[in-house]
Amino acid sequence: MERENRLWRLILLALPLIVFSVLVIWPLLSSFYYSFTNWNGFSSDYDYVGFENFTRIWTDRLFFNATVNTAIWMIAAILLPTVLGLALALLLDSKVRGSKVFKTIFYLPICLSAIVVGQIWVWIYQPDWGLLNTAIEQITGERFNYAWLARPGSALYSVIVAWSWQQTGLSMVIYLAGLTAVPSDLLEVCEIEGASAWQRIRHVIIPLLTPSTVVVVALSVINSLKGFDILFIMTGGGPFNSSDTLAMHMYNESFRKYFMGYGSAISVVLFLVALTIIGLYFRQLKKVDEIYG
Amino acid sequence: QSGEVTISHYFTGELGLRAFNEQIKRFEDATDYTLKDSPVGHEDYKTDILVRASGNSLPDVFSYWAGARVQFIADSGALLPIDDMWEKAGLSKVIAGSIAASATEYNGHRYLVPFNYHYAGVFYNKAVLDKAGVSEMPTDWDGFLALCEKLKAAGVTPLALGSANRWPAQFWFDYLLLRTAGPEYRAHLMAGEASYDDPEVKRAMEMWKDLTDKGYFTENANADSWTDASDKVARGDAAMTLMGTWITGYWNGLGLVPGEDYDFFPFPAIDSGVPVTSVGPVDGLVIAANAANPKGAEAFLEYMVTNTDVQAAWSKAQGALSANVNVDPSNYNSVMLKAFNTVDDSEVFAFNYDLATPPPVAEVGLSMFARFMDDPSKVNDILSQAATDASAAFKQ
Amino acid sequence: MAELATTSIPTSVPARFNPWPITIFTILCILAVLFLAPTIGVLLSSIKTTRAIALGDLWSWPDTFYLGNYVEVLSNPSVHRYFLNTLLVTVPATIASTALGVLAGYTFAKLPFRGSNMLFLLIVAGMFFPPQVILVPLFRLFNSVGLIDTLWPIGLVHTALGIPICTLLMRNFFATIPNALREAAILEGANEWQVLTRVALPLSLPALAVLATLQFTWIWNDFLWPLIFTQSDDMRTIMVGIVNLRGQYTVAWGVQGALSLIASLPTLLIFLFFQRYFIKGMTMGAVKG
Amino acid sequence: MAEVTLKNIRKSFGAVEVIKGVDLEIERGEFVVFVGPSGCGKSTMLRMISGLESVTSGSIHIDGADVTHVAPSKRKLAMVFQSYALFPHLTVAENIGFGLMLNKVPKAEIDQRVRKVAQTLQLEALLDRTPRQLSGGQRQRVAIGRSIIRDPRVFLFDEPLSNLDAALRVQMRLEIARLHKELADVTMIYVTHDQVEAMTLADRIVVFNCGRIEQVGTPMELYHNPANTFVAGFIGAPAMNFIDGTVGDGGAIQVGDISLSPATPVIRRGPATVGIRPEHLSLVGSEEADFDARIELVEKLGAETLLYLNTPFSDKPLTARIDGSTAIGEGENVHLKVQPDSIHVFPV
Amino acid sequence: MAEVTLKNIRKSFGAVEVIKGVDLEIERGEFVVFVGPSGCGKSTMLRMISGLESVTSGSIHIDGADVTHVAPSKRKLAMVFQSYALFPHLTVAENIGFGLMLNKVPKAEIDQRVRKVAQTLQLEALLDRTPRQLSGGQRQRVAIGRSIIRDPRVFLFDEPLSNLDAALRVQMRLEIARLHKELADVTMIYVTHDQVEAMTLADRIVVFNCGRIEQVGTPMELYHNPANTFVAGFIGAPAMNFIDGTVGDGGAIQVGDISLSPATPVIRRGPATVGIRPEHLSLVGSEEADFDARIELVEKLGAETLLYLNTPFSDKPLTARIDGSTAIGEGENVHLKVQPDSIHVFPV
Ligand SMILES: Nc1ncnc2c1ncn2[C@@H]1O[C@H](COP(=O)(O)OP(=O)(O)OP(=O)(O)O)[C@@H](O)[C@H]1O
Ligand SMILES: Nc1ncnc2c1ncn2[C@@H]1O[C@H](COP(=O)(O)OP(=O)(O)OP(=O)(O)O)[C@@H](O)[C@H]1O
Ligand SMILES: [Mg+2]
Ligand SMILES: [Mg+2]
Repeated sequence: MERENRLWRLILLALPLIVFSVLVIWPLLSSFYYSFTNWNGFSSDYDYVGFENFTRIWTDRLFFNATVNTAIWMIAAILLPTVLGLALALLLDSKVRGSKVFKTIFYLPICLSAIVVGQIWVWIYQPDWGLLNTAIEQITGERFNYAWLARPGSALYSVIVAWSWQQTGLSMVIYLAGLTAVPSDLLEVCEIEGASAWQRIRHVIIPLLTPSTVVVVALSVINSLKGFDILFIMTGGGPFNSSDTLAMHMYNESFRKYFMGYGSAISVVLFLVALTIIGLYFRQLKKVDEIYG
Repeated sequence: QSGEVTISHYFTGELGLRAFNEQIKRFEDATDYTLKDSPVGHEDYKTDILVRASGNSLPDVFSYWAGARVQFIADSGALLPIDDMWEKAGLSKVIAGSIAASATEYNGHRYLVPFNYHYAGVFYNKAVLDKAGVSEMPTDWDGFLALCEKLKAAGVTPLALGSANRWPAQFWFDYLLLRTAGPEYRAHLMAGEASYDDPEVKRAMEMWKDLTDKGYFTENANADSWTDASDKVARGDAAMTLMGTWITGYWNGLGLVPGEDYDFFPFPAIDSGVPVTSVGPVDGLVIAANAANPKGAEAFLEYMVTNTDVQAAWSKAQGALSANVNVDPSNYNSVMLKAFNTVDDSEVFAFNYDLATPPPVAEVGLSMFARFMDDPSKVNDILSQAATDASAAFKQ
Repeated sequence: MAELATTSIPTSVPARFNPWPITIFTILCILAVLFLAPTIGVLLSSIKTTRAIALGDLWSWPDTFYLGNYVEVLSNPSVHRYFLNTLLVTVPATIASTALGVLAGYTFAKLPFRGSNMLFLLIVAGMFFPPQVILVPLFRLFNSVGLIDTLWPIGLVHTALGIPICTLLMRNFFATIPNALREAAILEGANEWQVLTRVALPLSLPALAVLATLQFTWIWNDFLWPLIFTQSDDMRTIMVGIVNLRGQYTVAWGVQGALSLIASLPTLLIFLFFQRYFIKGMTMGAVKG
Repeated sequence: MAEVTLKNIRKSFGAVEVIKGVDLEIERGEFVVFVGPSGCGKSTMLRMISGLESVTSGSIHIDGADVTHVAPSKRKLAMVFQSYALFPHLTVAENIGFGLMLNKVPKAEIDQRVRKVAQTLQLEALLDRTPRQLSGGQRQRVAIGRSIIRDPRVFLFDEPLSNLDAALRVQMRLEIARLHKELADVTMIYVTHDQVEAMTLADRIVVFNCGRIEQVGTPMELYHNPANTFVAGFIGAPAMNFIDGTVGDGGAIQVGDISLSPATPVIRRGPATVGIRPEHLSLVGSEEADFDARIELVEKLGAETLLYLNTPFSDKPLTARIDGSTAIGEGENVHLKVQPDSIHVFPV
Repeated sequence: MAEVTLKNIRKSFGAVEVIKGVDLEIERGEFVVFVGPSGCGKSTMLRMISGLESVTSGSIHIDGADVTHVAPSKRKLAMVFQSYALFPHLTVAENIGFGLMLNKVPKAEIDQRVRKVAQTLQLEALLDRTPRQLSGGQRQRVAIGRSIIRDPRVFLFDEPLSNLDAALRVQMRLEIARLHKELADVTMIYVTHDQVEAMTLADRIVVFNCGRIEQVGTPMELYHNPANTFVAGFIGAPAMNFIDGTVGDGGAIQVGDISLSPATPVIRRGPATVGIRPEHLSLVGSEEADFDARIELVEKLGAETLLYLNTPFSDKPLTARIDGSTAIGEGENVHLKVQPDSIHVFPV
């Protein structure tokens, strides 16, 4: 048994690992290499500067700012679409009429590209004739022209809303699939034990959806990094870096300021942070396996 | 003398691309070279060029913004000097002196030929000003303030500014500084030899703050793109906007008629004895150091700048000014002609801020402007902050 | 009394009225409207002239539908080219990444080994960094093998970047398939490959459908890689096309809206096509039994 | 009065009708056992009573009230599933206490009640494990525990013991019997395959076949007076032997070339199926024997021994059940006698 | 020679050791049954033999060859799982024919062989359904079919019948017995909870307890000479009664204030546990009685009746197994006699 398994592991893993190492791991390492240089991207020659780039991080006001924003972004980007998606999934799961139509409507945003999503939300937030402020004016009846994307206080969150709008459909779909996998007899137990709708969701469905949640969270995290595009288009990290994330900061330093070395250093840190996050995420995963696997 | 010449450029958008391809066509017809072009939207263009440079596979020719950015690439040794070609083609006689001096020479070598350039002035909606009973345009600061006051009284916001993408705000800083501290000082500042918390800078910013305090600017400047601002002027919600000549291209596109619907006046003088300076960007063409086809590249550059038909057509399409002195001014519409003459008359042509100072510093400055527009009252903190950031950026 | 006597007891009371469906339905309707609004915006932008949008009446419902944008887009030959290229990249990359994910995911789920978790963690970690990080190295890599300005690097990179999520998803899904099934198959003489193809995969339709849809959508909508790896116009993909509609100083809103909508049709179709499989998760019920 | 009443219940899954009109009255506090071949609809019937499965037609009454369309939880019943239906994410203790937790019973009380249940089910040691770490038997015990803990008025069991080992099964059986005694007015409906469970637990046994009720009665009724060959064959293990025969004049039965004379002569004449339970065949001396047979197979169970006998008058072997101490081997020829007072005759 | 040999097998799940050193030799063609309380490691043991579970230590030999590390499919054995382990996406027919399909057996032959199996298992009607549409019993039959169809040299059954109804269970039992007879040199290892299955099918029974083997022997050996109280209590249903007593001089046994004299006097003196099987207690007249008792509970099984008796010398009731025809009621007082030759005495 073991011998065969070993062989099969080799056969099955070979291809994925090769592709992954060549096209992801290796580039990562080599870009990490630049984090020890002062390369500016254009010149063919650069000096080895040791840990200078890393020490510089601690004096970088913008890095700190970006870190905080990234934290906010990540948390919101994971929480909002997940919760919303779950809610939608639960609503749709109750076999209402036209659920297929609803499903499609909620999923639609994912089909749109970041470019157009970003642009349309810029138009929604447009202070003078944007949809949002117009609506607010309709409701309150008095002039309202708050510039959502232009004020440091609201820029990041405004983007998060747009982002959640686009991503919710995804988690919804995953959860819908997950719901069908919930063993019916367990739900029957709830019926007999007289669980209220809320209790059923709270004590049985949500826990049993954990495998789906694992996936949804993973997807959210990936996308939250894809979220770079939409952030880039809506605020470009502005106004004055108030919506910078680490990815954005790294981009600015590398591609706008031509500090390739420093940019790489930032991405190294970013990667380490990511690793720890996954570490935690993984513990969770292990537990999940033990219970549901 | 043939072969393929590769070129990257940021002249995208339906208008830009079509016009540029026409010029390419001209070149190909005139020579045996074939061009392989790669257009990239200008936001991503910087990234694209950087990545390709890092992979030392820059195209033979690529368009870039004259000034600190080209300086930066030249310093990195990624560009090919074109002194010989310059001599042979006698470009010194072809290219407007004011531009040639500042835009083409770096570290004592010629690297760039200007493809076209723009000029930033105070563009205004004729109808609005007429309605406010304004007949002649201010030439000095008090006159300008008076004009703004008058317009405000008339119920129109005097100045539209759309600094969502940060750079539109820079013209205010540029002109205020140039008209007070003068080009000399500004050059020092741009080169890191002066600090952002110098009294000169403070004064300029104070004047700017004065304008905002008086409520001359449209609300939420940071929320509007420069086109939003231009639209406000076009619609008559606002009267004037400090913008580059490309606005004419945009307005004409919307169907406004130059000279009738809109016009411009140069940024008014403030202190006497300060050299009259025009501000604007220069779109240039440069050759990569390791170009596969340098001969073809040089031929292309020479053709593009020397051929007056190309220059005429191109500058028209772009709503830009030609760097070629031989281009018949009658090609320009009244407004552009005025701009042309203004530049001609001015003693100095300076690049706008983000082209005048090294990219890392430019980032600092642009953010500073945005931050200022968000809350002018914080001007002092903003400046001291900028001072430290800028000096740090220069150190790197 | 008489009444009482005559009143007959029904043998069976009818099912009581249930208020839930209607409430839920209304809630959903409201949400649907909120969700649709932005998309409507795109639609509006696509049926208005750039001028109209510039003058700020994007959100008003037009009395005349201006279809010029669509005409312009559809009649543009390079747009056709963009579509073709995007397909040529997206379809293979989607299949490839999913396939690789299946292989790895199955191994991690059903053939765990010492350190497999670490390896899995490493792979999953591969999805937690911004792609810009590996922009330059990858460009150099492909440049050195002369693949720049072809569609290959885009497909390859997307395949590679897809591996983490595909692996994660498939692993989790395979984990829910009881080991007894695999064991039964093995005792029947199936080798691991047969277990995978004849038992695991048929039961994984939901996961595969989800993955295919996601990968397709992401790859289709990506514009960073095509932008970097291609240069000549006839190698560009649709997203780059959209981006390049933005001039240095101007944007053709209307055309961009139109192209964006058209560009998002394929991803929508893919979703509608695979949707039914998402729910095939049903089978799991029995798998557990 | 009747606690549970089923009126002409029918149930179809799509085209297949699996319950074909069932009428049944179950008294309060009665212990009713459903038996029947696999797939005959026992579980389905039970699920309809619980309300988990809707009825296609007919009505269900509990305690006089029509509950045909009442939610399961409102029917005040508990159910133990054939599949364990345990919550994988909850510990054994939490699984058992689930219902109480839902009803906001104070933590302390839950704990204490759970412990008590766990004790009777020998689960104390496992309270903190999750279902996955349990073997089949352990799981089913947890499931039983969960429904025992909150005392409903109707208990539904779907083969609750089928996964328990023999020893534990006996114990649980007595446990349930005791439970039934204690909760005198709790009605219990119990699906099982196990003869012994059925016979010992049931006040009345309901024999299902192909979605219909074949016979309802006390275990002894069914054992002694089965209504038809199906019931006769289904109740009692090993199963009754059936032989084709004819009732001759004088009520004696002609089977092949031998004749059996029941204690009470049969009235109806003509061809008939004769049923003889294995325990009513005994080995005797040749003189008093009804017939001879050859032993095909011997199954020694210790206390008793089962003989499978080849006889001239029956193609499939007859089963005989004799004392375990009897020494006897396969292939031998033996003489058998039938207890005259336990011969069953069914019309064909 | 030995077909399957287990040498000092141990198995731990993490910290918990569930198999604690098992040695066993199984002859070719032998039918061995594993019995034992739930959770004692029967399934685990079986899975290790099949190769699905790796052994923590020790070695497994099949047909002389060490297969401890050989792939399951290479061990030429088939297994029927406790959980049905049917492929949900395949029809019943495809499930049964799965193995053949893998081995590229021609479609026609598969069909024909599947039909044959389906027949013996009464599955013809269901061949086109998917497992989801089957009732528990139906599923398990499919599972059995799947392993029967390809004839391996070692059969592993993990409680294959535990979900079948009584009638079918008996039938399948005989079916398997027949199968065992036919395939004379196919070795069968069979896990069950069912007394009857164990006693009737087994050539030898292996009694597990807490991951150890308590005793190995033929059914009758275990029944008549159990090695210890555990085996004694586990083999035979209803379970043996245990009473604390002391062996006095002369080999008589003192239990409470009564004295039992075994047929063969006991050698070892001192306190002992006395074991008496229910079937060895009989109702007699007061004069010849060994002791009197009060009937607490009566279970009528038809052919026989179980009595649960309260006695002065045992706190938990004694079980007695008497003829079903005996008329007797709860609460009565009765006189009992113990068969002298069937008294078991175990040292404490
Ligand atoms: N969801 C379903 N869809 C279609 N047919 C079903 C379904 N559930 C049960 N059946 C069929 O209904 C019949 C009765 O099923 P049920 O489970 O009630 O039998 P059962 O008496 O409980 O069998 P067992 O004793 O094996 O549990 C079976 O033939 C089964 O195939
Ligand atoms: N995957 C596992 N992880 C941890 N413990 C396990 C696992 N599988 C089984 N066990 C434990 O090992 C012991 C033996 O399990 P096993 O299933 O072999 O018992 P069994 O004799 O088959 O029980 P049953 O008769 O109920 O099937 C049990 O205590 C069980 O809790
Ligand atoms: Mg059932
Ligand atoms: Mg087991």
